[in-house]
Amino acid sequence: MKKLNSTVCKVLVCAALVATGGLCLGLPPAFSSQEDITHVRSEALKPHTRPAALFRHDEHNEKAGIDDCATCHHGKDKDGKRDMADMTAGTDCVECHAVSPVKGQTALRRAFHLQCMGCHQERKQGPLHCTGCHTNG
Amino acid sequence: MFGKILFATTASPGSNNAAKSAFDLAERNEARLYLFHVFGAPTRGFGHLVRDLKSGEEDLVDTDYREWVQEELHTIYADQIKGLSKGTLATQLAVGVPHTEILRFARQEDVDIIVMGAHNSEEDNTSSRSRAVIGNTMRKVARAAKCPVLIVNRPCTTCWRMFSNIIFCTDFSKAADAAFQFAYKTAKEVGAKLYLFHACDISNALLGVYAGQVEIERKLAKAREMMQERYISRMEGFDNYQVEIWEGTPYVEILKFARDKKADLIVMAHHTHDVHEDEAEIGSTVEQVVLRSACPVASVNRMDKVSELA
Amino acid sequence: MQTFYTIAVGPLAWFAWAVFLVGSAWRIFSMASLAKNKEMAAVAYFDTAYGMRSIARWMTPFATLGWQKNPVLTFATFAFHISFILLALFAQGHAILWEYAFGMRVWALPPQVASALTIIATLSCAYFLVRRLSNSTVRFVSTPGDWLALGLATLPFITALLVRQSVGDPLLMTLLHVLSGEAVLVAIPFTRLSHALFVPFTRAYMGSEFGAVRHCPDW
Amino acid sequence: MGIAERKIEDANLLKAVAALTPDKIQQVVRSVTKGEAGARLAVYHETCMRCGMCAEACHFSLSHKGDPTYTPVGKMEQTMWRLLRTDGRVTPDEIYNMAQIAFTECNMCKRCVHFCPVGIDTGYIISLVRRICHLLGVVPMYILDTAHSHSATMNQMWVKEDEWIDSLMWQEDEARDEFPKLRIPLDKEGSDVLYSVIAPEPKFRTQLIYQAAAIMNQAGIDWTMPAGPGWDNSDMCMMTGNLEMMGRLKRAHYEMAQRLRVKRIVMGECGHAFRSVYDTGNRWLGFKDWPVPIVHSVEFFWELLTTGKIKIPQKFQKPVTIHDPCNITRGYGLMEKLREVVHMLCENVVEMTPNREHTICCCAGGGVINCGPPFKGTRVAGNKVKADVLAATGVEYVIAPCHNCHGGLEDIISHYKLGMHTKFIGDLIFELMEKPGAE
Repeated sequence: MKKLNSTVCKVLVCAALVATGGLCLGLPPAFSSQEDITHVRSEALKPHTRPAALFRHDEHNEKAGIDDCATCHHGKDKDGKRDMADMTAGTDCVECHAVSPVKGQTALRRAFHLQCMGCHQERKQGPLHCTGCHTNG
Repeated sequence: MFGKILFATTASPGSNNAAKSAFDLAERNEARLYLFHVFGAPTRGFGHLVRDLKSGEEDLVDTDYREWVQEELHTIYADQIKGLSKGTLATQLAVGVPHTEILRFARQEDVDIIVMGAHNSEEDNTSSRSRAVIGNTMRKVARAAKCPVLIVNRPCTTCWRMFSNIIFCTDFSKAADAAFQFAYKTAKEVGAKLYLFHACDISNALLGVYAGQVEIERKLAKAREMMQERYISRMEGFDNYQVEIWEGTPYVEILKFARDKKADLIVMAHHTHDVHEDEAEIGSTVEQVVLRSACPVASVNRMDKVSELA
Repeated sequence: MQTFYTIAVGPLAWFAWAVFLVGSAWRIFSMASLAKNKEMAAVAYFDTAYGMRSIARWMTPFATLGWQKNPVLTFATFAFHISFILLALFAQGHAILWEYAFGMRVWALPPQVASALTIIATLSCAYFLVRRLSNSTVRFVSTPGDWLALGLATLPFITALLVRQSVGDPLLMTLLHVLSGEAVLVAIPFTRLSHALFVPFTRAYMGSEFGAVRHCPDW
Repeated sequence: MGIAERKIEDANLLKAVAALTPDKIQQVVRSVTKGEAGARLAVYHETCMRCGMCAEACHFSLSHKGDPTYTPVGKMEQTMWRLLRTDGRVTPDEIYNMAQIAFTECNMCKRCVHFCPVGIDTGYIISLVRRICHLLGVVPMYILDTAHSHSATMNQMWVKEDEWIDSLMWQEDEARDEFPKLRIPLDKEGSDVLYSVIAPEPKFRTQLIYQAAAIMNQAGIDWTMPAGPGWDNSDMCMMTGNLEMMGRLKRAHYEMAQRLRVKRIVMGECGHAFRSVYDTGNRWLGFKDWPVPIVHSVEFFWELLTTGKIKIPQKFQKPVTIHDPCNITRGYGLMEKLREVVHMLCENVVEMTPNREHTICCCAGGGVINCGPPFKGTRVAGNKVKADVLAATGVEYVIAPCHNCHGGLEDIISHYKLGMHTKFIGDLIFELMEKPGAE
């Protein structure tokens, strides 16, 4: 089960998006209609042991200037690597990322963390510590 | 050289090697060889009941018992006796404490040399763990004997019929002078090569300090002077000698030197400390050399018989 | 603050682990070689079987006279050490770390259990602190080194509690928790905490000495 | 409440300390802490958590409740840890205090090892402090005299060679009145058992030799006693830190046994002698195992009784209790055999608590009683807890198969008025055994 993922060899503490507090309500609705999504909560990861990770979909993407859905809803190429071209919005992440992965597959929880914290780290923007996203604020 | 030789035997394997040397010595010196055996110890005081040292039983000792023991002795040493043509043999049995009887007989016959084995215990079980130990009879005889005591522990591989190489080992102690006289006169008499050997002891530290090389070389030089002053200056008309001074653990160096020179007699003083002969414990180096040497070792404790030699 | 946090979980973490592992290896190796060339009289009689027996015995609470005669201290010691090890390896945040960094699937403690353990550990440390002040023998012999070790050992638990109860700025608290953990790692080979390295050896030596040479239990 | 308030005048300590200079002290301390000592000192100093768990172990600290300077870790703190902290830079007066602690306030009985979770050996640390004091000459006068006696006469009590042989002859004559065939064979080569004793036996407990001879004779043992130096197996030099002399003593002892080619050495009822012959002396000489096997007399009596060589027609009637000497229980695990022997000898045995390997020391061993009268007060006051334990048994006789324990217990019994008597196992066996050879 233990394999050293070659792409990320640094130790990171888990982190999540820092909510920008009450600002989000005042913004006009973004172009897409996902403003009802405010947290990342995967049913597959029950029993949940931490408050859900705060993630106001539209507000975050607008703030981070993300318009290509595939940035997060990426696909999978033939040898199982991440494929940014193929857009898979709508399919649940657990389809490809099982909770306890088979060989070569990234576990679900790890995928969430790699995706969010990885991006925050590259852009040096956004929280990296646990309570940064997992807050019940 | 040796008119009378006393060979004290236990009539057991412990004395076989000593027997060979004793008979060789007697043959070459055309000497009178006393085959001396203490066969029993009195059970109580001056009682007639005697405990046989070999069998352990107690019985009355009469003439035919003594003849039986003598006959047994002669069968053990049959071929050595056959080979004794020039020397004469006299068998002597005794009852009593071994070392007392040996010393009493030696004094009574005024023998020139005593030949003995080193100990009578079969296996040398403790030498590997701590230290090899010689027998108590030999220890007491070597201390009290008026004449040199030739101790043979292991088969003598080099001494054919002649003493050709004699090694005198010294540590320049007072006791070593008697040993020197004995070695020197024997070599002069027999025409053997005399090696004067000294081993500087560097095996243990003195007050926690091990001697440095300069210190060792200074000791070697000093030893050479002492050789000259104490021994060579006392030799008249004798040049068949060689002085050799090594450093190391004394008994190891002596044994290596003896093997190297194919020695067939090592002469050493019985002890080194300046203690009266009667109280002196046998030297630890002598003890180790006696037990490990491949040729007889003569331990000399007193000047008496040595001064009488020619 | 954010960049400081990135450094703390990044290069500083690698540095702390390196110092801990290399430092411990070096301390143990140098002590072992010192023993080999200065204590052969003791090493020659070493018997691992009796050594292990003594370690096993002393690792069971109240199984030795020492533990029985100091019950509260025994409870506090075992509570602290067990929770320290469990939390260090299987605390939920740490489990995520193992997984995030190395992809290692590590079992995680349920959060309520983790919090309970943290509280127990903190209370044990508090007891150690009180005892070090109140017990006349301990007060008489305590040195600054002991206080340093106790302080260092307590910090990670306190900061973990603060993070859990989300007291103060969460980023700052998490940062302090990370830094205190790293401080403990760095301190283990060089302060009083080095007993973590040498206790197996001293315990095994005493066990072997009492077992093999003295034929008598050492508890 | 520190050591400074309880300083005791000792002639040699005063004289030696007066001659010290801080430089000399530092030089000697360094020669031991950096020179002779090795990993054990380093790892003990570093690993001791100063947790104070050993306070419950030491009879000194139990008898001085609440005084930290009597606890094992307190003693180490006032001596070795202080020396290490100051790198030996201490005043001569402090060396006086350290010597008093090391020589008279610690029996090196190793009871604290049973309490220390980390396995710190306080006894070893105190023996290092004693080594430093020895090298500085700062040793209490009485025990130093016994050490001097060792180096001059190879025995502890200035017994001359002829006096030793005379004592044996005297005991042999006395014993032959009772056992006509009895002999104390001197230097009999090749016997099974060499019986070795400590110097106090010929000096003032000579009846023990009488009894031992009787026991050997009635059991039909092929035994001998040495005539020359090396007969004394006791070792005050081990206690004072004169390790070189300890080596000489044990070499003489072993080689005398080798020279007599005996199968086993049976030792008289002594604790520290066994420690020095069995454990510390042979290690100093580098004998990985023993040139001649060592048997303690408790083990030997057990053998005699179990093989029936000694028969006990009628057991000792009065209730007795057993005092486990540290050096043969924590030092050699003879707890069970000691109990089996005593149960074979006595009808009614009352156990002390604590006992066996958790026994409380008699406070005389480890050279403490040999420091003589000036320190008797320390010794007796330092073992009130043993007096309570003894009193709790409520019996009249306490069996202590060790010379030091006898001295120590007798002092406690008389000081705390317990009205008890100490007995050797040899006493009991001699009193109770069948004596077919007796007239």
